[in-house]
Amino acid sequence: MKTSWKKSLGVLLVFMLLLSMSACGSKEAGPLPAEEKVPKINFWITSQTYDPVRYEIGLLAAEKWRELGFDVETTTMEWSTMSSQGMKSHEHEVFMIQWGGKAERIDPMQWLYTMHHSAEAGEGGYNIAGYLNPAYDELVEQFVTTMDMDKRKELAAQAQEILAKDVPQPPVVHRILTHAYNSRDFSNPTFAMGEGLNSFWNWMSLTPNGDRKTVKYGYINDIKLLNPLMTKDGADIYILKMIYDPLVRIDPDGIPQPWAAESYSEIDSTTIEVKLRKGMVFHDDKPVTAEDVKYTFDLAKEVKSPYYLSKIDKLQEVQIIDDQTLRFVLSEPYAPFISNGLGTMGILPKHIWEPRFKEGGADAVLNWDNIPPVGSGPFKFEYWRPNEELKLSSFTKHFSPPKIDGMIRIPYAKAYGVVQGLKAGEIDAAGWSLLPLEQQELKDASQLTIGTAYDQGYYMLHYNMRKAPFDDVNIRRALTYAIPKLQIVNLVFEGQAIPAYSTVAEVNKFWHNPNIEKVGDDMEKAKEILVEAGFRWDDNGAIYFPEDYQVKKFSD
Amino acid sequence: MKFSTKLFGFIKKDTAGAIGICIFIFFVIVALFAPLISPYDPGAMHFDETGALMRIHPPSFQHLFGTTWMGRDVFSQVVMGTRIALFVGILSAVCVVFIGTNIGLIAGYYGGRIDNIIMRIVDIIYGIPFLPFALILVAVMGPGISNIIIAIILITWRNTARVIRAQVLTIKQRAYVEAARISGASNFRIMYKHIAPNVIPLSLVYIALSMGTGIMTEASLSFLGYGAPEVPSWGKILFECYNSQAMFIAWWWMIPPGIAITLLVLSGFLVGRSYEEVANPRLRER
Amino acid sequence: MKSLSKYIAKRLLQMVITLFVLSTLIFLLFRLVPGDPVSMYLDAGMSAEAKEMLMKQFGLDKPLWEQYVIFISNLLKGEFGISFQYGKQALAVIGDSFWNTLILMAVSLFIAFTIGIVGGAILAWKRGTRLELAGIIGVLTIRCAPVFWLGMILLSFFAFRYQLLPLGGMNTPGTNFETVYAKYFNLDFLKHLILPAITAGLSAAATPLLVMRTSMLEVIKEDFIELTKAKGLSDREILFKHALRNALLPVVTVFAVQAGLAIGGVVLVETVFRWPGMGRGIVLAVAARDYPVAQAAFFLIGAMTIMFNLIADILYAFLDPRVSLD
Amino acid sequence: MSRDNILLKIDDLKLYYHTTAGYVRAVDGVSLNVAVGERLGLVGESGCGKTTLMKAILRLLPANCRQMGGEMYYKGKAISSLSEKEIKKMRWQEISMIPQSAMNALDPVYRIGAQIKEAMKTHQKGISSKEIQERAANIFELVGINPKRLRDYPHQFSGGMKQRAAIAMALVLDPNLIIADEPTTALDVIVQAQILERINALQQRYSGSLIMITHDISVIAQTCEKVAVMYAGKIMEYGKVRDVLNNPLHPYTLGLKNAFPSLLGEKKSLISIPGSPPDLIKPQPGCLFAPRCPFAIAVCQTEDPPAKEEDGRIVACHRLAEMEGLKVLAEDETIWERKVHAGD
Amino acid sequence: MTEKDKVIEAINIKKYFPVRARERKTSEQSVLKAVDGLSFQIGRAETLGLAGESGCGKTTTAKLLLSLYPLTEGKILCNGTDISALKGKELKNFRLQAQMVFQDPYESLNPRFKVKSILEEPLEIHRLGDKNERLDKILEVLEEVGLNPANRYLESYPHELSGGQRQRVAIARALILRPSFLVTDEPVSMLDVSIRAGVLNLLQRMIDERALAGLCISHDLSLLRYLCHRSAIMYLGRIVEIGPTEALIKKRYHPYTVALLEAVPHPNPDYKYRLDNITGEVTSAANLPSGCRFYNRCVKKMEICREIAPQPVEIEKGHWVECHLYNN
Repeated sequence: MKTSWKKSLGVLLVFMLLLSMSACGSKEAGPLPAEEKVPKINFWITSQTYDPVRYEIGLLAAEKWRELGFDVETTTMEWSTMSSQGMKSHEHEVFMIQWGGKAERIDPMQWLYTMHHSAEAGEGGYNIAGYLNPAYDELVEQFVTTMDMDKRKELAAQAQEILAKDVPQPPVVHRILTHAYNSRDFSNPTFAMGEGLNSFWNWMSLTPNGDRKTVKYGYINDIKLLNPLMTKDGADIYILKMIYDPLVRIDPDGIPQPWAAESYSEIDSTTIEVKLRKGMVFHDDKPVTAEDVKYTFDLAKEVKSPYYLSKIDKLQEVQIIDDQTLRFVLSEPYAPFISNGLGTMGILPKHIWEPRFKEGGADAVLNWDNIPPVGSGPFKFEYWRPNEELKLSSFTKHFSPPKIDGMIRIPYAKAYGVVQGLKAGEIDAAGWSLLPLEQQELKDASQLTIGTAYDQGYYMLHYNMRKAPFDDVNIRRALTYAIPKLQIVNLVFEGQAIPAYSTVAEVNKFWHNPNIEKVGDDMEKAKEILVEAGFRWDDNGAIYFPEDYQVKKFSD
Repeated sequence: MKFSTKLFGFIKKDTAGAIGICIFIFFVIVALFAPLISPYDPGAMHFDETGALMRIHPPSFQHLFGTTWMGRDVFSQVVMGTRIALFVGILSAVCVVFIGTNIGLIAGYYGGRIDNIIMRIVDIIYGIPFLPFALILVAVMGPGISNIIIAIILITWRNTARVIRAQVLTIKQRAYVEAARISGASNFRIMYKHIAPNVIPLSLVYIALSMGTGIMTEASLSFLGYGAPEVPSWGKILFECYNSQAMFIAWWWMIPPGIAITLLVLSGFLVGRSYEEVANPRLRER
Repeated sequence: MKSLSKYIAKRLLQMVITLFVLSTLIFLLFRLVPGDPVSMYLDAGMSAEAKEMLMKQFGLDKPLWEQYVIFISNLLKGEFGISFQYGKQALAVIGDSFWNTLILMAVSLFIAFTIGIVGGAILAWKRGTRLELAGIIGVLTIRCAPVFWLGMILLSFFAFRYQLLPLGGMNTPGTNFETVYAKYFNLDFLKHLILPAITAGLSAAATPLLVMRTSMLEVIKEDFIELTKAKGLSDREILFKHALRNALLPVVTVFAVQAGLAIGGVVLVETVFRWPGMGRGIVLAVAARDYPVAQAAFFLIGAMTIMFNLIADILYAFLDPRVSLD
Repeated sequence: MSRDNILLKIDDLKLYYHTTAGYVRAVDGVSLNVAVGERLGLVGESGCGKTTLMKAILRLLPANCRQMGGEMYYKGKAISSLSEKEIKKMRWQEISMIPQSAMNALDPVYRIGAQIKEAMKTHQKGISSKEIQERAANIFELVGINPKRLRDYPHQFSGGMKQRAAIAMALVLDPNLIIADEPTTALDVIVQAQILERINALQQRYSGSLIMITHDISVIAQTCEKVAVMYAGKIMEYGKVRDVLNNPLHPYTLGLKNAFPSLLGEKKSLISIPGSPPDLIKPQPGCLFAPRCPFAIAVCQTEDPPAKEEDGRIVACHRLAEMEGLKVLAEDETIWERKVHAGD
Repeated sequence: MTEKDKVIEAINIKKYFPVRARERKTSEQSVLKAVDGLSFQIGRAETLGLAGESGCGKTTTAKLLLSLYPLTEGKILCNGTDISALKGKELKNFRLQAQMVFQDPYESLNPRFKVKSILEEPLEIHRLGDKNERLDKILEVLEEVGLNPANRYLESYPHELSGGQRQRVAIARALILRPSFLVTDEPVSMLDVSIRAGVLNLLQRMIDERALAGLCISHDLSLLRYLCHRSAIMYLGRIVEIGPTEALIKKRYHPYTVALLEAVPHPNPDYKYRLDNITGEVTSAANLPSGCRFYNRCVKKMEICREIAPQPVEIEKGHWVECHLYNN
């Protein structure tokens, strides 16, 4: 960063004075053979607009890598460009993404399988690093198909260990979510792991202290659409979860619990039997039936709902046994189906969706704003004025009605709006994590209480193992060791974060393996790795490969 | 009369113009000696004696304009930003006016169908809302100084072209142009030897004014988050300030870059305006 | 007036052509973007198939020309396609924000031109005084200050420090309005409108003011003003009846240009004040690569610019008997 | 001529423009009388101060023009002593003007009728709008324009019609003095003749006084009784038109006549006056015409020539006494050419 | 005049300008007939005057003769060659032959050029002589037009010169290429009366000394009397009377000539102009009557005049009139 900064300024100066090229500076050639020089690293950083935090982390990491002798160029990119060129077509060398810690990610299926299995390494796949380790593939395949929890936990621990050594895509830090709410008027919030006050459970537990029973809830941006089969936006899904009931809900500790189902049981490794709760009604007072449940899953499969496609693609068939009983038949054993399939798919009213589908097919279903959304969930849709507010009220006929009367969600567009809204009492709670500076500002607002929740998601670096020098494990390890995770926590997050070492977060106690190698924050170790592998440096401190170097892909 | 007297003669006559020139020269000096003037690397973070990051510190002797939320020196950023501002401003202005002047000359001199086509294009471009277009263009081509300048050029040549064309239309009527034709001068010669020197004062006015447009556009795009990422421009300082929620607390972070933009744009405006009074005889009579 | 309707018809045709060119331009621009809208919504839970599904849903899997044909045929129906983000017609997504922007623009232009015309006339009248110098320097400084910075300052001063006015937005959150009418006609809305309108208005006031002043000074020099004076008319009559009316003409011309510029200012002002308008909408849509919404917003903004141009032209012809519309 | 008969008296008037370079002596010691019903021509080349002088009568001079001495009396009252209210009342009601170019003198955004009526409404409060309409129509007929065209805008009129409309406007309040400032300069001969004719006829009918400013001595010859020849801010010669034009007594008038081509008279070669008008900021001492005058002698270079009056003729020349002889010499081209230094 | 002496000859030249829809109010005529069939010739050391009211097509005629506009119809011969279709190099060569002096010396000299560059430019364009030769030529022509010492003027800008001096520079520029044909368009109307004579005399001398063919445009007939051997009176695009200047002024055949000459004011207070020989106002060349174009203003109009346009008749030798009064 530093050199490119100065260089660009130099170029500017030259332009300005309309001088000739003389100032552009010639590069000094080191005494070592040029062809053995470790190639330049192009580090893509998101622009500050998108996320100032990520930008700063990028600068700090790049600085340390330069200290190691790497030639690092930082390129600031717009998120859309980066996501398309990096996440989709894998043209990157190294870049950073923030992975959110949603409830359905508590089961580490995504972290361990989707993001590291070779099947996902192709274009558009989520194995962004291009990590192609057959031994690891075998391990995680087992993890996915095994239903036994203890066995799965063991497999997850092994997988974490391998990843910690190979570091194809090292996690950097977990944020600590800092959400504020009005404790004078409301009590008993739930700060859920990875979600804070945005969690469904918060809305169930939040209790009014006095007469004000509707919670005004601030957020930075507005929801986009309320069609559960079309949306892909996190904020939309938080709201849809409140309107629609899934059969199973993941509790605040990450364990799936029956919800619209009275119970569920595994008949065999590919069949799950679900008993539907009695007496449930949709917001339009029509009863919830097994037909509705079956139709929901069938429709999602039929129209290829993008968000659910991968979650239910192992689902072969839904059978209706009787009025209250359904059987889910999978094409092969698939452990995450309960939490990811049953746990996310809200029951849709057949009487609303079927006519629409019959009339216009998949397009009519997908290109539909679905307003008002009618579900059976504890909250009922009242109105939505885009960019202004969204109101939900509690559904008293629900089997577990919320204690509050409802909620109004207000998008503020800018974080300072949220903060000032909290301060002025315009809103009672905010699902926007507050920076220390902002917490400082809210000190005087006595009605507010600030609570925290650890994020099981993280900021994660993605090396591209398809490209040199990231194909080499020594280089990856050295680079990762050099990342100043603690410094990042202190400087960028002002302490409101914790360093991340494992692909499965420490806070995710059931799945986390505490015995892995903690790679990071150790410049000495980073140098040691490189020296041991025979890397050399020239007079300017630039790093060179050992002679006749054989690339080593994995640790063992 | 010497050319230089003609060019700068207005300074004596017009205090506002003189003030404008002074401001401009001040910024040029700051830009030239920016590395000497700025006490720190604008990207460097600063720590206090206890080793804590100097987050949002108010102005002090070490940090004349205080620090940012990442402990960077605002003064150094503003000083270094001068270069970007001048670079964007001058380069875009020169390009815009060069293109606009030539198109205006061609349209005005040849008239007829050529003029008609060019003026229709100008009309269409006048229908394009400038900032949204620049925003989309920069978003599409990727943020970067050059793309910002391209966006500015693509749109703003219309102003210069229109004004120059109008001027050419009147100059074309002047008898000395006809006299040159009768002397056997070619179109090219008439355009560039007889007409152009008479519109160049107006072009210079537009260079001064366009400089402001360029700087302002760069700042606006930076503020909307589409600034060139690696350059410490004034607009970006303001953007960071706005984006990091510090604008209500850290006035020292918000005020200086804004003043710098204002002054530099103002200088262009003042110079342009007072030069216009000299260049435009109709105004001079007053 | 036959010529007027003919003129308007002609200008509308011109406007259609301009807008057509504009929308084609924007269509192409977006298709050249390196980022694609689908990757924006990536979620590790989504498979590659799902992404293809989305591409298909957005119509992005078709060849460019086919997309263009669809785009144009949609346009002829007055549609811009389905928003990628919101899953409904782009125009429906823009919805009220069009009116929000229009109101903000109209009010700020009104402020700008009131200040401009009155101020310009006063400065011309007070030529050579200290008031004139101070006025010009003041107005120029505001003109040269970035409008978003001006907004930030006003915001931190009036809304944050002294809490006289709201910190942004268009209505106090949590108020529900029975009708659209009620949304715009209440004191709360007015309070929210003040700061953004004044910010945009002030920064747009300089140009009409300076033009007014210059044109006023020029008109005052005209022979007919001298003759009016020789006729024994009072200063006030000369100023308001003759000088002002004639000096207004160039100001009307400026109005067209200024309206175009004000749109740019409004984008920034809306961002600073979180005004739920099209300007902010276009910024968000561009960032999200939501082509249909961005196209629709840009189209509407362009149409608005051209409409203001047209209004200015008609106004000009109305004020100046010498101009015949054709 | 009795004192009562004098409508306007200008007495040693000095009008200087204040500029950064110094005072421009536009009018420098001019004395003139205009009697009731008299037609006075004021002839001079560009920049001689004739327009400044006329504007001063209506107090229409720009702020940077100062009255440095002398006075003007209208009906015995000093014009500079009039209050703002009085002068406004006097304008148009007492003294009106026909502007130099009617093209620019009519407000383009108002109908011509409205502009004519405006003058009546300003000065004759309480007059009914019907009467105003009638009078406007009458006056339009008088200047030879169809009264229907009162509803037209100035741009719908041709140049000659605009000039006529301007005359109508000047006459509408029946003023005692009309100042016509080059009323025909931009017009073609036929139109010019028509306009001059109109002015003459109307002046006689209304019996007001007229001051006609022009650079064209033939215009004066056709319209005026008296003429004053101005040069560099001073009156060189004054007298009855017939006397001055047929028997000039000042070298400048002689030169002017020599340079004037004639359509009908005997065809003789034209003689121009060498040199160019003097610098009015720092005028040389003595007679201002001396540098261009072929008859200048030593005293002309040092002393201001006194204005000598004789039978109502005023001539400012040191060599007035020898003029009969000089007049003959002046017909000789070589006399003038001797003065040539460079170009003109 | 023998064929050899003819420098410029116009044969039935016409120039029509298209009329834009909005200007076409009452008439159906889609063109403005600025010049509508003129024929005349000018010989060596001869000056033809062209007089008429504004808008009668004087200036258009001059520009046609200088090939600044393409002709709509007709032919112009310059020293025997047809110039109406010249292009490129040939046109440039023609430019050596024909030059013009404009009305307003404040407009016709580029304010950004010094006198030296103004005079050098024609030489430069036609690549005549080297630097020293050019300078010599410039000095020579400056002295010829009465600007001496010539050296003093070389480095001057036009605004540093008086009106008369400027017009002399303009004449010098026209003469420096040694043309055979010189057009002067109201050459003194912008100058003060007292210095007009000098410029007029200079022009006359130059035309005589260099045996030029001169065309002098003026609305002022008394001026033409001093400068031109022959004069033509134009009315709405046609020459209504042409003949030796003195004869034209004295005899006045055409009713329009009569009206025009009688409207001229005289510096003699005893003379009175007459206005009774013309009615109405000048009409536009975009809206011409079908017969004689002077019909609606003529005080001597006859029945025939309404329908049939008159043809020129030679009343005396070299004196042509276009009027039905003399048509038998």
